[in-house]
Amino acid sequence: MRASDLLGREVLDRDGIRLGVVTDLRCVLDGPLRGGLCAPRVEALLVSRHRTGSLLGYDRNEQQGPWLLRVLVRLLHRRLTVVPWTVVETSQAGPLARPLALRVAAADLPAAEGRRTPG
Amino acid sequence: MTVAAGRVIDLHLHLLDRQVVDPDGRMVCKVDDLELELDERGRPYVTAILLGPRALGPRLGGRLGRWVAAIGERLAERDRPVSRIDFSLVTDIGSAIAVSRPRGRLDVIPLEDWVEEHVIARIPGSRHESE
Amino acid sequence: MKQLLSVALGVLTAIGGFVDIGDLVTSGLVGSRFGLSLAWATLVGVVGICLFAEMSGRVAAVSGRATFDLVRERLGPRAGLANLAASFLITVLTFAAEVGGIALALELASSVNYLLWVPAAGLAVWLVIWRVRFSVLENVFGLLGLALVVFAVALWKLSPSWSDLAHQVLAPHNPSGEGLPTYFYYAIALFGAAMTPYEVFFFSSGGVEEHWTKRDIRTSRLNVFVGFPLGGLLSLSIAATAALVLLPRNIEVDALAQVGLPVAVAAGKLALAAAILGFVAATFGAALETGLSSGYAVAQYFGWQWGKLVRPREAARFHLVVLASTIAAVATILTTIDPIKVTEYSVVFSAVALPLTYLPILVISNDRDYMGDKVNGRVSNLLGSVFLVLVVVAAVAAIPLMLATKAGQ
Amino acid sequence: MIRLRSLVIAGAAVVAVTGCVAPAPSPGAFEGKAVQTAKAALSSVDTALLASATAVRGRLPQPYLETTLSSAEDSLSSIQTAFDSVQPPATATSDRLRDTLDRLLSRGSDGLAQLRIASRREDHAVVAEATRSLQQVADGLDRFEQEHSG
Repeated sequence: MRASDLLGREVLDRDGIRLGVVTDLRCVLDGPLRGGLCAPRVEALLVSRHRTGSLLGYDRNEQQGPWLLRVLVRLLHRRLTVVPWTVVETSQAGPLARPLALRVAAADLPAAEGRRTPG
Repeated sequence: MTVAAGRVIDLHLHLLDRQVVDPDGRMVCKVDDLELELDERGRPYVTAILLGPRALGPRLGGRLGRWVAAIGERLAERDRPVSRIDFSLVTDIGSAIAVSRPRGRLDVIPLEDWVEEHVIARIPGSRHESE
Repeated sequence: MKQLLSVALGVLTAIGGFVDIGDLVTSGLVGSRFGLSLAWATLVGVVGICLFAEMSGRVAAVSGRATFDLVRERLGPRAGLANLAASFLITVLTFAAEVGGIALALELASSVNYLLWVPAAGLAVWLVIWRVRFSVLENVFGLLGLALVVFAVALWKLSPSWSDLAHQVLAPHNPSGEGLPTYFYYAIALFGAAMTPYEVFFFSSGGVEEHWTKRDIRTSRLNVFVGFPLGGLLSLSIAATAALVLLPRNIEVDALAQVGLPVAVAAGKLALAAAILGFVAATFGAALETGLSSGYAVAQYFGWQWGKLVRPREAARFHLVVLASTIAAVATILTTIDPIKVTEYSVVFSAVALPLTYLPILVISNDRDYMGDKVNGRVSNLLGSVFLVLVVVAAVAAIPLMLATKAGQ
Repeated sequence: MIRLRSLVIAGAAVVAVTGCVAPAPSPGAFEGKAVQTAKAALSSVDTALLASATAVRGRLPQPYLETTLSSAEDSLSSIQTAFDSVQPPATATSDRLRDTLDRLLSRGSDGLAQLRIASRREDHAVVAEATRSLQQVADGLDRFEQEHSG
């Protein structure tokens, strides 16, 4: 599996309601130790309505300037949802379902916090 | 930026498309894609950096992406898998991704070697630094 | 003392390096058609390039990443590749214009047809890129480019009514009886001539190659904030001499020869010789910068080793791109297409492509992951946002205006 | 993104096409085209006159003079070719307009050729004569422009 197989994938909740597309993979460096670093392990999917402009980082960072750009980009990404990997339906092993299905309803997911990503 | 265990990063924002550099400060490649594997509890983790047209092509998408991937396929030696740098070689994730092995010993950029050998090395002065 | 000298050298090369064929032609042309009533566009362009170059220099110093690295990181591989295609084409188009400019300047000195000079000029540019050290080429051509100061001397010798000139600058109006679309078309051309993207590719890549650190930010700022505005004054002097000598005689610039004519009228042969030297140095220096920039852009997008500090063999694909661009630039001019027309299109298309590189730099210079405490301050961000709007408006308006005015006819 | 690239290419193509001369459909448009032509021609003739005068004052080196003159000559000749390729509307006024301007352009071309040849030979008498004749052409073009621009 490649990272690009997950990025851009549509996400549906338990009831088949479209949540958006995967814009990023939030990882923790606590995977198996390989060489000097622990491998990044996917902890959650960041899901937004669009992909456009997500890489600019404004959707995840409340302080980043300038104001004009922040407002424009956040308008595009009003609803950024953090979907923990544990609720992603992976039971049917092998290739992941396309689109990704969740085991929970959209309403039960936490909205992304506005603070900047640790890093 | 040094990396402590337990640090949180966003793969797309902090890892994909970043420059990979070797211990001598030479540029190796971009992180064109990342290889993921599932651990024993079914959670994906990063096992390698993928590079070259066959890694980049699918990310470009569309007809252009297929072209890039197809060209990569043609250029590659037969049965050679997509070029990868194992994640065990990564020593730092910052504004660049540092790896612990020099570029020459990674053997991941055959095109650079080909251009060097067949084009650039034939032009006088290619072995010397500028004056 | 030594440090002072190196700072002075940096500022002087920034002045001399500011002017290229785009500035020469556009300033002369606009001066001869609109007087100084479009000086505001040059001034806005100079403020813009200061802002843009300062941000990308700071990003290069703090993160060690040059412009096109960041373009791909922030726009993703797909939009980044489209950006690369557009930026690369415009850089090569500008490269062609500069090579044509070298040849035209040599024709003025020798009366040998410029087409015969083109292959020689292309070869010389490539050889210098291949063999000569970065700092040498930057300093030599920047300093020789200072010869263009004769335009300021010529302006002074013409002893114009300074209050009248100031009035033209401060109370802009369209004096020529030409349509407003034409007026704004040339405003965008001047803006594009001052804010060419290749200058920023070159500036930031140079910073990375010379291993700038946080400590170099001050020097780089000084070069930008002192050197570029003084370079802009050279542009304005060219426009002013054209406005004083050519405009009253109904001469509209369509050849490089006409740009230098006011210097001869005002100050004679020796001054004209200096002007020609300045033409050659400015266009040669810019040809080096555009040639290198074409390689920088491609290599940085794909992550290849690039640069002049390593042996060419170690940056093989980078040098291959530079070689191919040089051949393409020479071939373009050898089609006998008018180099002045190539120049006019290259500055307008520069304005069209500008947002593509401006936006990622503005974003990164605000990103604490890269910049730590060296992110933009309030003033930078205020100006940066104003220019973001300006740059987008100019880019969007450029093509419709070009069509409506038949490229300014 | 692909769209952007095709836009740039399309833009370049349109520019290349519109740079050519379109047939003038109405007498008014033809007159406008004639005024544009006169203006451009005047620029070439005046450039040559200024260069020649500056050289006479010993302020312009020979190679620069020659280059300036031959580029003025080239640009006048392409201006004339472009104007001659326009199909004039079938009115007596337009025909007269075309004749007047075309005569001026031809005299300008002759004058410029004469000036270039004499300048290269450094034949001062002929230079003076060519300058006088070009000055008349310039006055004629100027008058033409004044009379016909609305």
